[in-house]
Amino acid sequence: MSRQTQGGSDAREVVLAARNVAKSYGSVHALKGVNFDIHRGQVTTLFGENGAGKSTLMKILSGVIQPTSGQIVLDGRPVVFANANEARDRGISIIHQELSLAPNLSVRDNIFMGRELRGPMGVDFAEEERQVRALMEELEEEIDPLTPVEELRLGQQQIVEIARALSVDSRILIMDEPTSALSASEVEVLFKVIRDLTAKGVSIVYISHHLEEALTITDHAVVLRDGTMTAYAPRADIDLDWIVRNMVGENYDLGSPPDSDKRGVALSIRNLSVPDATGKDLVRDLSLDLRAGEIVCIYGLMGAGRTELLETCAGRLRASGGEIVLEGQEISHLSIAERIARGLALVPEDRQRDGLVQTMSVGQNLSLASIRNFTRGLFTSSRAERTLIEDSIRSVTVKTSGGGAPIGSLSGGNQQKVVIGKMLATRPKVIMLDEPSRGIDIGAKAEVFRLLAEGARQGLAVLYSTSEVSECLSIAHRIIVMHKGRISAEFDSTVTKEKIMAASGESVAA
Amino acid sequence: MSATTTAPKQDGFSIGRLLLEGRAFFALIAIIAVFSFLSPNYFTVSNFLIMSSQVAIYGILSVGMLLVILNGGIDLSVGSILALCGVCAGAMMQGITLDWAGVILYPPVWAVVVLTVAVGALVGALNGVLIAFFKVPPFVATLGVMYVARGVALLMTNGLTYNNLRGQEALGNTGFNWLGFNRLWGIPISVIVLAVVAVLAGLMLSRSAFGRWLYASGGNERAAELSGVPTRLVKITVYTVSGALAAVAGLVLASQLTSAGPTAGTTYELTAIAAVVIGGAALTGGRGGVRGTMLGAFVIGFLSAGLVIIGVSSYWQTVFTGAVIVLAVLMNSIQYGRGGRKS
Amino acid sequence: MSATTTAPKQDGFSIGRLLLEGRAFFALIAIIAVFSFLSPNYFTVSNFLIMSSQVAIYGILSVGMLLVILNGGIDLSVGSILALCGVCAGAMMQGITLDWAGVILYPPVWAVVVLTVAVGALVGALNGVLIAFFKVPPFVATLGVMYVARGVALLMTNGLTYNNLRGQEALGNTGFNWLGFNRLWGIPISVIVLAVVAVLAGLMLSRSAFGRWLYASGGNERAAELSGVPTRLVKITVYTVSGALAAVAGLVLASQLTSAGPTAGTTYELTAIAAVVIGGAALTGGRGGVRGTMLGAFVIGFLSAGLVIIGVSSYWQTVFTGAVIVLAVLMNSIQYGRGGRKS
Amino acid sequence: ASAEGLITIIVNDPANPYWFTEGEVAKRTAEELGYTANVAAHRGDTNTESTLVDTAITNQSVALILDPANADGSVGAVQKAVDAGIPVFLVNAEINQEGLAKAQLVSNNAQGAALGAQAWVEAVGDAGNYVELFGAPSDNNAQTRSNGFETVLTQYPDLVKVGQEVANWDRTQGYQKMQSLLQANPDIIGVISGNDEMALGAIAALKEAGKLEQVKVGGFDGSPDAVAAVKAGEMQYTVLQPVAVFAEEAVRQADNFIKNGSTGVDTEKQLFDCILINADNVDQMTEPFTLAQ
Ligand SMILES: Nc1ncnc2c1ncn2[C@@H]1O[C@H](COP(=O)(O)OP(=O)(O)OP(=O)(O)O)[C@@H](O)[C@H]1O
Ligand SMILES: Nc1ncnc2c1ncn2[C@@H]1O[C@H](COP(=O)(O)OP(=O)(O)OP(=O)(O)O)[C@@H](O)[C@H]1O
Ligand SMILES: O[C@@H]1[C@H](O)[C@H](O)CO[C@H]1O
Ligand SMILES: [Mg+2]
Ligand SMILES: [Mg+2]
Repeated sequence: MSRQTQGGSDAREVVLAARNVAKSYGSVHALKGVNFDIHRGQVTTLFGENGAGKSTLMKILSGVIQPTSGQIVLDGRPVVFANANEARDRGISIIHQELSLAPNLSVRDNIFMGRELRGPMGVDFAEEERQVRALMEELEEEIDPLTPVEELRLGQQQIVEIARALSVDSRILIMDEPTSALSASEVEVLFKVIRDLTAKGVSIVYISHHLEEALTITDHAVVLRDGTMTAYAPRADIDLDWIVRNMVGENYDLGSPPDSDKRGVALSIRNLSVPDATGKDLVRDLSLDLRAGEIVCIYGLMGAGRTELLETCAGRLRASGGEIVLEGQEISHLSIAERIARGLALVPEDRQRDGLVQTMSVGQNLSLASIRNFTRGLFTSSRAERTLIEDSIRSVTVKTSGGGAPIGSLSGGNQQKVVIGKMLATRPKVIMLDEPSRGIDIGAKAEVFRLLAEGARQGLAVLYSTSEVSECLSIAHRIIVMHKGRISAEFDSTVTKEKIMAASGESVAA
Repeated sequence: MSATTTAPKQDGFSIGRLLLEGRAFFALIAIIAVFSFLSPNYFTVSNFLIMSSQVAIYGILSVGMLLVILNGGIDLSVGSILALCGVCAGAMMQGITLDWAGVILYPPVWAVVVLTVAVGALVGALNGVLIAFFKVPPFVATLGVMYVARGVALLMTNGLTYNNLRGQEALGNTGFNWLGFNRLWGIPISVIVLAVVAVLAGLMLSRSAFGRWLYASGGNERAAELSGVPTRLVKITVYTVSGALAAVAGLVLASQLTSAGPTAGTTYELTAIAAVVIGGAALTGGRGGVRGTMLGAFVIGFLSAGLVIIGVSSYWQTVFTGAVIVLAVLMNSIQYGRGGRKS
Repeated sequence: MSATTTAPKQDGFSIGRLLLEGRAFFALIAIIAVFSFLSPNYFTVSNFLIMSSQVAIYGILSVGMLLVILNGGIDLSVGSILALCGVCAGAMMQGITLDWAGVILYPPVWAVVVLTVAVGALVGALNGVLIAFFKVPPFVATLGVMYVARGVALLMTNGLTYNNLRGQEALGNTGFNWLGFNRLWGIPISVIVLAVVAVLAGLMLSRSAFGRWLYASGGNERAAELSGVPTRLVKITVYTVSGALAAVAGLVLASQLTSAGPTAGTTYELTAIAAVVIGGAALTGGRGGVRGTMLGAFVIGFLSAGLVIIGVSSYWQTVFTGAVIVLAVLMNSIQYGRGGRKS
Repeated sequence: ASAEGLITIIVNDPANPYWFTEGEVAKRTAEELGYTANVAAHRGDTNTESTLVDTAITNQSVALILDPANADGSVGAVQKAVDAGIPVFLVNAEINQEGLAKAQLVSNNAQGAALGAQAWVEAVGDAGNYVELFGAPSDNNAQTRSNGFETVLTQYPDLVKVGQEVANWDRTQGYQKMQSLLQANPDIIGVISGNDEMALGAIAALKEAGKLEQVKVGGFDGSPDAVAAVKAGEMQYTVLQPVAVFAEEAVRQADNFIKNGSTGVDTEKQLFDCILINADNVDQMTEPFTLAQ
């Protein structure tokens, strides 16, 4: 899968560079004087923890924001970009970390919005559509250019985002976590496209928390830590260890299945089916038992139906058939709140959309699901609440100035810990986590898994989903693979990556 | 969006906190200072009490509006509900004719009050159901109910006004004008009603689980729902409370005027919304507080009363009202809106 | 939220497309059917033309409102701008006295029209600047401007109505009543103005880059901005256009009445919003189209005219208007809102 | 003799020339008599009216000239002023309670309506279909005038009222209601209107429909625009309400009361007869609402 770097490529010419770039948001110093080079026709990978400043640096290089101090040098000459348009006109384009699509518009309109192809009769829709079709072919996706983006699943939306950047024909292409929602085969296609581009002399900057994946494509690696560059090396000199060491200062592993005594069945899913809006089953006749103290991982490709399964158990979606039994009691008719009260908690997939209340503080987010625990009569007890918040912050180790801090001030990983802490505070018997590691750095990931293992040791039943095989082979006692709404295989913790991927219907090519 | 109380902070009154409410507070001080300078009759206890009793109507409506806005909604129907409830109260004071029994019932005043508030709550609940269950956008649902409630009020009275609300000793239904005319410890009852409503709403927002649910579902409804917040119940409740408070405002107004007409309260919804927004709440939901809203209501009330007292033409009053609304919110945006992240 | 045109699809008229516009279309058919059944005078060419010329005022306002709503905003000031512009036109028709030169200028009608539209655009641009640059929420900014514009209109005329808008042959400023009175090919000019405005807006939305920018920034402003869409320009433009169209509506109304008063257009903003929403646009922005909005405007206009024709009391008219607003939108929610994922 | 103190004048909505004149004349008279005067407007809202009365009290007004918003709904506001020791003089509209105000000076609406209806029959003829535009139902004047029209017109059995619409004293509403009424009843020969604004709206609609020849319109108020329309032959007549007269008279009675403790007039309710304005005497209008005798 990996590719040999051409000898002496380091000497290749630098097309775009940051010189002593610093960026502050009030008292937050996101970048503290960074130097960063982009080489012609090569892939430069940027590693770093959540909040290290990766996205900030990329936004500066692509003109989205302006640095507080320092310089950007393009082709050896200092430049100032007033906005993203100016950078784009100079051949720099960016795929943003957060999806930035208009859900109400079609794929075509999203790809060409802001830089319409004009014809004699206004916008030349036909030509735009033709170009989109060509792009989709190149990306090996069957997406119709006229489909509204909101009808696409997350991964396809990310493809659209990539297609938009590719459609610009830029010399420098920045990709900030382009694959967080892509399947392994889609990632493969993307890498092929990247290689074609570099061969044509296009320079790529690539950011990902999937370290192994990123290693396969990189020519140079740069590590950012706390807003400064801590390491730089060409492909030949780096390995996983090197990245992790430079990123977080020590070596992390994702843990191993905890020795917990597995007691009775905590959650039992029997013959569950979940339809989508059109009546098609997304989860089909699925059965699964989860015991107290047990950790089960659900692996699957995008669209396998994991989210539907977990959200149905939590009570957000309605099943069309089957039973959900919590500690011997059927709970299908209960509301979300009642299920939480009985000990079933879900940490949702999209923490911004479903996990956090952005207008509330860290503490209020942490206590939101367990208000009943500190309500005395009509009123809440602020002392009891404070105790609960402080306990939670300590037990899930949220890095924050205190419970009163705005939730937006936390890094992604710490926000994720707040969502987990919120659900743990309800003292659940079963906790379900939908892709708990998405978008968080290796250190945070390790801490999340440590937390789950700790819970299991104390008798908590844990069910989590993931799209990364390496995360299956960490703390889980059992690994379930889902494919098209059904369980296609079940393994114990000694299974190999290849077997898991094969069961998921994923091509393990390359 | 704003720097005001975004959520249940720990309680207690402090000057610092008041200063945080910022612009609304300073606007109020400025208004009082300017008018006191311009007219000797402005800065008197009696005038402040009178002005406050005028503010009471808008203030009571704004508290309900605040709850709705915290929930991310809007309630255009409060002015109409106010009129409808006033008219209902008026009709009950005239006696309810039961044709089949051949009698006329004269409910005592307390029953009239309870029934009227129930009517308001019911209409509010209708808003809530349309919005929470039938997913009609709040603007549309309450716009429709605004027309319907107004039309029903007009139909009930055939466009006329009920004048005789004093009741009769013999019928045991006197006392209706107590709300509008009496004073306790020298303070008009309407002001006391406003204070009670504001304190209860404040406590509810800052101390109760429901208050927390409200802020959470206004801030991010999906996240609130997944955290076990009964978001539909919250929604229906806020519209119901808003309707009930509109009924209370309708009762206070009818009592102050000793008459109830079907065209009362026209465009009051806009004044109530303006008060809430001047008070620092965000129309997107999840941010705002009772103290700010009260300040907003007093800013509007004291401004318009002051303009009348110094004898400014009613046209200029219209201009000033608009300018103050924009300026108060503008000051906020300039202070906090720039630079920071957008929510 | 809706199944209507969400974005610039390829053009062309089709029955299928119309059916997609769903409820507004069926509501219109139902209204026409019911009233034609109830009154022999309803289903006549002349009545349709008259009703259409009444719809023209609201329709022109709704097109501007649609643009604003597509952008995720709201414009409460259109009714006041309509009045202000009518009054400005009236003032110009009376002659502009230049004191320093000691002369009275009588601009020709075309100049009056141009200047009036410019005034409307300017007030609209003020909304836009407040919203785009000073980050005042649209509801608040346009609420403030609504009061200010109304106040200025009252001040300009001292409350009175300009009655003499015909101009004089001798002064070369005749022709103002052409807009309101004449017909081309038997069709009232006001209806033709509406058609032209609607077609232009439709083309702009479906064919031009600006149209796509508008849908994009209404759908996801941040994404649009990152893609190089000049979102502020878009914002200012839609409010400016809305103001200009309010001026056009003001001219048409003044011409129809051959008089211009400062209280014209009160609450028309609500009617315009209702038309847009009945037409399937989402108040959250990014969804809706001109065809739907036109259907919405016709639903409201044909309904209220029908109620007058069959002689229903004006109170029932109010009730029906509200009910139709809610029902039309409700049908939509029931049809599409349930079951599917929430966005 | 010069006097002191503030007279507060509260009118309905100065956007109608009728009320505008009412306020202006009262103010001018008060100032001539040496008072200071404020004109405020309640725009038909009893709550605003009550607020304005509060202000009059706060400002220690020596008298209140009020055009009440609502025959029933304004009683409370008047009571409040009286309780505060301010003499109240009502103009134009009445309240349904006697013994509160020192005086109620209103046009003789019944007489005026009868006058108008007779002129209307002369202009329109005594057979055919007609429609009526009705003012704001909250204003007693609307019903009084309608009754007055009715009393006269029902004497002509061949005159048939085929429609009646509320147009709230407003020109735009008069225009739109008229358009629809015309559709429903294309054969009408006359429109009788409760005031001039609605009549002017109806005239615009008729002109647009090309039916101004066929359909005759009568107004009520004697407002400047209506006077112009009578001059132009578009309106058959209007009934002049002597608003300028009674607005002035109200202030003079207030002045009397302040100085001598009595208005100088025996009755509380004082009716001022209306005058018919038609093509014959329209040229004698000297200023708004004033006819040279
Ligand atoms: N607009 C902003 N206002 C205030 N602080 C900000 C802003 N944008 C970023 N930050 C802060 O700057 C720091 C760097 O953020 P950045 O998004 O660049 O991190 P990152 O390395 O991309 O992290 P991740 O891996 O989670 O994407 C963080 O502490 C973040 O909270
Ligand atoms: N908004 C949507 N509208 C219609 N269908 C959807 C939507 N989101 C997902 N689907 C469909 O539902 C099925 C299951 O998707 P879902 O996202 O739940 O799977 P998953 O296994 O959780 O994958 P992931 O969460 O990684 O995307 C897929 O076929 C997908 O296309
Ligand atoms: O008497 C007046 C006038 O007719 C005016 O035009 C409307 O209001 C009535 O009270
Ligand atoms: Mg980032
Ligand atoms: Mg998923």
